[in-house]
Amino acid sequence: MIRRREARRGGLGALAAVLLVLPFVLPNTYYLNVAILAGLNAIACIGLNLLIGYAGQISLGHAAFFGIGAYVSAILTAGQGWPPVLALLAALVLNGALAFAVARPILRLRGHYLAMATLGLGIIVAIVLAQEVRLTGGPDGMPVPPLVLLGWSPPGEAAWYGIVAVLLWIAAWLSLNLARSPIGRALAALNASEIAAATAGVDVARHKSLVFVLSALYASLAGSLFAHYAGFITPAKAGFLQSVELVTMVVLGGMASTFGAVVGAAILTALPQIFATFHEYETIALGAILMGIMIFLPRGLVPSLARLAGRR
Amino acid sequence: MLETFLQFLFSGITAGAIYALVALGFTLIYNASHVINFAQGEFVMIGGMATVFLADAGWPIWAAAPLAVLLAVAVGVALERLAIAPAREASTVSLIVITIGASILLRGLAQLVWDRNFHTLAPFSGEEPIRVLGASILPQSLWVLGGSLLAVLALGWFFGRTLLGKAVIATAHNRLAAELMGIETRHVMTLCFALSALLGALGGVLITPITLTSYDAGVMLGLKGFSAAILGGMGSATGAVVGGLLLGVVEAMGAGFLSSAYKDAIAFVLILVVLVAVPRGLMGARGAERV
Amino acid sequence: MSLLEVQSLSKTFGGVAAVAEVSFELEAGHVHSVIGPNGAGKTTLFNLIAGAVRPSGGKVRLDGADITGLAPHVLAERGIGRSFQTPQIFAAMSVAENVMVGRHLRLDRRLLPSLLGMPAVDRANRAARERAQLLLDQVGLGQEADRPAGGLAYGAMKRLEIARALAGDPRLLLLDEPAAGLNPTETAEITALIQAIAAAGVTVVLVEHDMRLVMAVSDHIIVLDSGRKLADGTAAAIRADPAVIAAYLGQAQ
Amino acid sequence: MLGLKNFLAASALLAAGALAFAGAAVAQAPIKLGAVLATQGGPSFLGDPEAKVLKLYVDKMNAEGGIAGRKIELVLYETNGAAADAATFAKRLIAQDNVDFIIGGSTTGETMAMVPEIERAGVPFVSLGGASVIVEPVKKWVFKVPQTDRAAVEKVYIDMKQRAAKKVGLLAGSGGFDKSCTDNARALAKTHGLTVAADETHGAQDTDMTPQWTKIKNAGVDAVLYCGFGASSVVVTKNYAQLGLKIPFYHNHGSASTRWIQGSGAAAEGVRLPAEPVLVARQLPDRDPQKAAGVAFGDAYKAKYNEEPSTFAGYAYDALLLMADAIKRAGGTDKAKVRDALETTKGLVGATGIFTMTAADHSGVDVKSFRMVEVKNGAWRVLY
Amino acid sequence: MTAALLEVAGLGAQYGRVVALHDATLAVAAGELVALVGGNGAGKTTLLRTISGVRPASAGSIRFEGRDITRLAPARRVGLGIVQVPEGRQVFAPLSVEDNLRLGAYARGRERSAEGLARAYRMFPALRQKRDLPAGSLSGGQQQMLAIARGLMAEPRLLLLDEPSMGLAPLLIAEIFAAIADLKRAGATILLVEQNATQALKIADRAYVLETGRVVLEGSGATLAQNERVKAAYLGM
Repeated sequence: MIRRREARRGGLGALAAVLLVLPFVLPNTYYLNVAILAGLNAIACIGLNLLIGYAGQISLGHAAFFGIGAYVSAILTAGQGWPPVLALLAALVLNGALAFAVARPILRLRGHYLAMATLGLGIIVAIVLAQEVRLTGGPDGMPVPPLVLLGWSPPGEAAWYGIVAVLLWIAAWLSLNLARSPIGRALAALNASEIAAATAGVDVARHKSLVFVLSALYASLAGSLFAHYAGFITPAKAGFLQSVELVTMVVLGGMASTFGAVVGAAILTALPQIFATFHEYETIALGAILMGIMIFLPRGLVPSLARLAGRR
Repeated sequence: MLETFLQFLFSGITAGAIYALVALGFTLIYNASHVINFAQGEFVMIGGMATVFLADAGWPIWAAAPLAVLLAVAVGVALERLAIAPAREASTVSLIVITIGASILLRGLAQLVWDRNFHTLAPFSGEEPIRVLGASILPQSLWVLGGSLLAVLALGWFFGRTLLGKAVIATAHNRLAAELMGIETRHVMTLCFALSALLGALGGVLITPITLTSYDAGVMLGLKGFSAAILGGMGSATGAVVGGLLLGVVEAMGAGFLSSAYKDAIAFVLILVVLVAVPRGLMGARGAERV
Repeated sequence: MSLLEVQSLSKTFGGVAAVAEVSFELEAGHVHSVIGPNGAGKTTLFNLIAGAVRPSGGKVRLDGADITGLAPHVLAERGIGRSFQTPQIFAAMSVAENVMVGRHLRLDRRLLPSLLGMPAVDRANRAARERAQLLLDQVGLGQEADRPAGGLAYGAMKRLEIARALAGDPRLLLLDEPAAGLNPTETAEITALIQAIAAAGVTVVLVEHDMRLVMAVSDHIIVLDSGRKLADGTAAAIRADPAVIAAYLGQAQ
Repeated sequence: MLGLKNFLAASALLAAGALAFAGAAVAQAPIKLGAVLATQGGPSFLGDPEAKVLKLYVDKMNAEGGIAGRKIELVLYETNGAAADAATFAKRLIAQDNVDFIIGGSTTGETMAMVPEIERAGVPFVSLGGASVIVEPVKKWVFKVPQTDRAAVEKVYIDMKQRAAKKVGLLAGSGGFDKSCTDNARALAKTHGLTVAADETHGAQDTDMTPQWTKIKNAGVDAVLYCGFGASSVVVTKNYAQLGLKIPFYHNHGSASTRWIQGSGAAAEGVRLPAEPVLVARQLPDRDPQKAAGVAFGDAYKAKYNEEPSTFAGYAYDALLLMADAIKRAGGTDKAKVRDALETTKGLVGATGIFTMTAADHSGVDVKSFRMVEVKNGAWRVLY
Repeated sequence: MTAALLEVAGLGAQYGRVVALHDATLAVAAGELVALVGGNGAGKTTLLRTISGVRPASAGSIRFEGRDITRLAPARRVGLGIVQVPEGRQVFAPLSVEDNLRLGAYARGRERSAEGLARAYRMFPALRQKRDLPAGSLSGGQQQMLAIARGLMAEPRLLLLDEPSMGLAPLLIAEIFAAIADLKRAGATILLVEQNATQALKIADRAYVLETGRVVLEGSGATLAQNERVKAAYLGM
């Protein structure tokens, strides 16, 4: 236990170091922009990893929470003139309530049936966002006013990077804390055997709901921030492909690993940028890399590489 | 009123038969390996696109279609041998990501080898719609329906009557015991991917005259096929067909009587309601599933 | 008064009665055994009592309070712990963490302190870890505490399950075939362990085929056959019961 | 979870990634043209021909000595229509590639996502997106080629009125292009004396639209406008024929491609749509100033790619023309000067129309540049 | 002990980096019933699986009728007549009893299957009554009968039985051992792995004791049953 906490501190310290050094290494605002997007995805993925990695409950509709976060922020600030922070909180409340409401019936399902149910939920949300043109601007999207914090608005990429980096670090810290608390242990237990966890006194339904809501909140936060940062959002951000991408980030980085979620998000955000100049080979390369990593490192990048490093 | 209802029904059955064909492919692979193959839609795409391009190159349809199906089967076998078999110990989610990667890869290859346009194929028996009580249905829809029916019967015969079919079920249920019976489980898996690709590609050939095809036609078909398979209950061939037809009919009725803008949402709400009521789909096995 | 009271408990699966109208009472502080041929409904009976399966009919009372159909975690809170026929351990966790999960109910489970990693959580973890070590020492796994549980031998997993169940401070402990797959030496260890647990005041119920173990530890034996109660009594009475011999024990005994 | 070790692994990966895309940076070139086009996914029917035209004509212009003696270097990024990706690529073009001019955003969504960055950085920008929001209100650096989709709807409504229609039915896909078209159709109906009696939608890649048609038919409409594109536009047409409908049927310019006619076969006969002149260049009267350029463009495209150019191919061609014209008149690539030159474009004959921009109008073409065409014997016939 | 049917020499096997079997050497002659006893994790099941070929051997050799089969695919070994009835029954629950049996004859072909079925039903009449029911609906004892009958369908020349009495009621254990004794009398060659060492040694011609992946003792069943070490460790005396 003691050895483990030090490792966690070391990991958080290293994350802080990388986040601090990164802006000085990146040559221009475009790279900062990619780093910001990766950071926002990483926040959503840390939340999703709580659900998929720790609790073992798959969600193929998680982009819906990201999308709702983005749109609630957009609609309340652009349409209703709410202060962005208040809108962001409102999005959290709404997403939390929605996740709480659907969690119990849906999380009774297992495996592929759960995947289907979450996928359906995500698609329904995406359809509503695309169809309610008057509210959301429809498939072409809607503009979002800039973020304002106590009268201050982040003026550019550097300021945004700072905000995202701090929130990302906090998100990772919270996730690591939770993982080693009795709640985290209970999640891992119900992941391994629901009946054994229940027999040991774990309220399985409650814990699943809890982690589902929590992961929705992470996605909501990332979505709201994304909306303000990008200044423009479309329903595609809530869509099925986006959900699949989030899951892929978590799995690629390594399940049940908070740092894995961060790495997965960073890689899958950067890969399309790396391949953007290969044009018609871009999708081929992306598909091949996904397959290759999962075939040769089935536990995901970070756990597999850590294991290799540990063997030396 | 009857005419309108019938027209909705025909529309639903046309779409439903297509979903059912794709769902059957999911079922087949799931039964052998408990893998959900998210590249299933790509088999349909390959079947359609390869036929189109062979036909454009001057091949007669009766030669182009089997060749296209053969190509899809080769892809299916390659997918199993190169990606699924080496990752046998991987978790369900990892396997999902592998098949998603495969579908991205295949789409990328398709747009490189072929193109990014949509393509059509001449219907097998003309375009003159068949009229029934004022409603109309295309002859090609009957081909699709017939194809689904034939596929179900063939699968029913294969799993119910042949020793090889039983060997597939045995492998899916208990790989170790199957191996100890002298069943070559590796070949069984490959066979199932081949059959599934065959089924998908056959579907692709049959539906292209109705739906057209393009390099990314597999995405939506795969999604709908997966939904149909889950709705019917994963692993049941009858369930796949019932799920497919039900999904198609609900979409058509939803579009016709409620709102065409929300018809997909209506269909997914139905799936959610069904799953909450019957957590393993309409005809799913009641046994325990390890995931 | 008896600790557990089972009244015409029944469970049918798809029309087939797995447990039919079974009634009995368990006296507190005693060791009870449920025996019977395979498929007699012993495990289903356990699942009904521990809440893993909802009964089709009948009542279960714990200390006079109706607990029929309550969820397993609620029953755990009321003091029912159990082990499983095939060990259901948390393979990816360490042996000690498995036992700490068993302590879940007695720990600080509030979300906010957990998220913030407050000292209270650390304290709870430390206390749970110490308690786990104690229990592991008791079941003979003290040396294995930091190993991954998935790497344990079968017999050790069985003992780990017992330690995990004990971590919840149960009043009633249900053990499903604790000696299955164990060799005689290990069986002897388990026998002693069960006796020690009972001596500490925990009421124990076991399903077991190993008659040597059953006869050695049981104050009271219930015999099931085809879902029904065939007999019910002391070890000596059961051993001599002709119906039990014919249906289950055979002449060899 | 072995925190530190995990993290070291993670950092190594990140560093490797950063290096890899730093290496992909492009060397300096005379005139740097940036483009973001949706060549993948649903809107690839827009971006694919647009990308083909850019590649074809940048090579062509370079072979002919470039613009004012300077070669053009094309930096093209491809999207699947995702707005977020387009925004990132806009940043990349500006901050990383230091481009002089940007063409793109095949869709309205992409364009709008790129706009904030382009306005902030100040780069002359010509969009290929259709919706009027792109240039209304006018944004300093943002121009666009296509007639607004409102103009297309107006063209259709004028024709419907001539055929004495009163009740109109709408059928549309669910993408941005389709939605924007139907929104305009709803908004404009009243001013053209029409009422919308049926308003139906189909999903992307739907396989059968007969329920929607049945509802439209039951609504007793006099004419139908379809807003959509791609494979769906063929299925919709075939379903129309399947049900034996005789209602005057209009597509929008999303269907203005020979691929659509070929796909629809006999079902397309009699369908009308508003099209850019380039589509029917050969049928234009010789005195039409757009004829010569249109024919030459069509021939060049066909020679290279072995297919007829669609309406959307013409957009990219016009965007290049606008750029070349502005750079020539600005006497270089000074961004502010090029922008001012763009705003003073006058009488530039393109494939889409004849462009005349002003400070109040960053679109430069209007409804008059559309031609109403009808499918006759499997080919376009210009009505007027 | 001449002309051994099965000769295992210096066999090793490992799971990942955990060595489960060291240098195991044993032999089974035609018509012999050889028991393999040992504690949990001693490597008994691993040994059987390596002989069947479903686990790879990391060292040593396996010879069957003098022929080296160490690298042969499992299906080919079944074809040679090496048939294993796995631990924990492992019947194909969703398939009918008769389909289970027919799959037992998978390597033998259709025509041999019919007479095999008749023989199986003669031996275990209870199975005939339940021939059309899913195997999963059988009781534990009946499933064990089915597992053995399914193994016999392959016409084994060497039958590997892994823990046939595990988890069975005392009455059924007696029945199972009686059935094994019957098989031996009928001339079958059997390698039996059993937790229940008392019973196993009673019916075995010879036996090996396996500890932590090594063969530590070898002898006739009766001799080993008298061995003090065996008595203490495996017979509970």
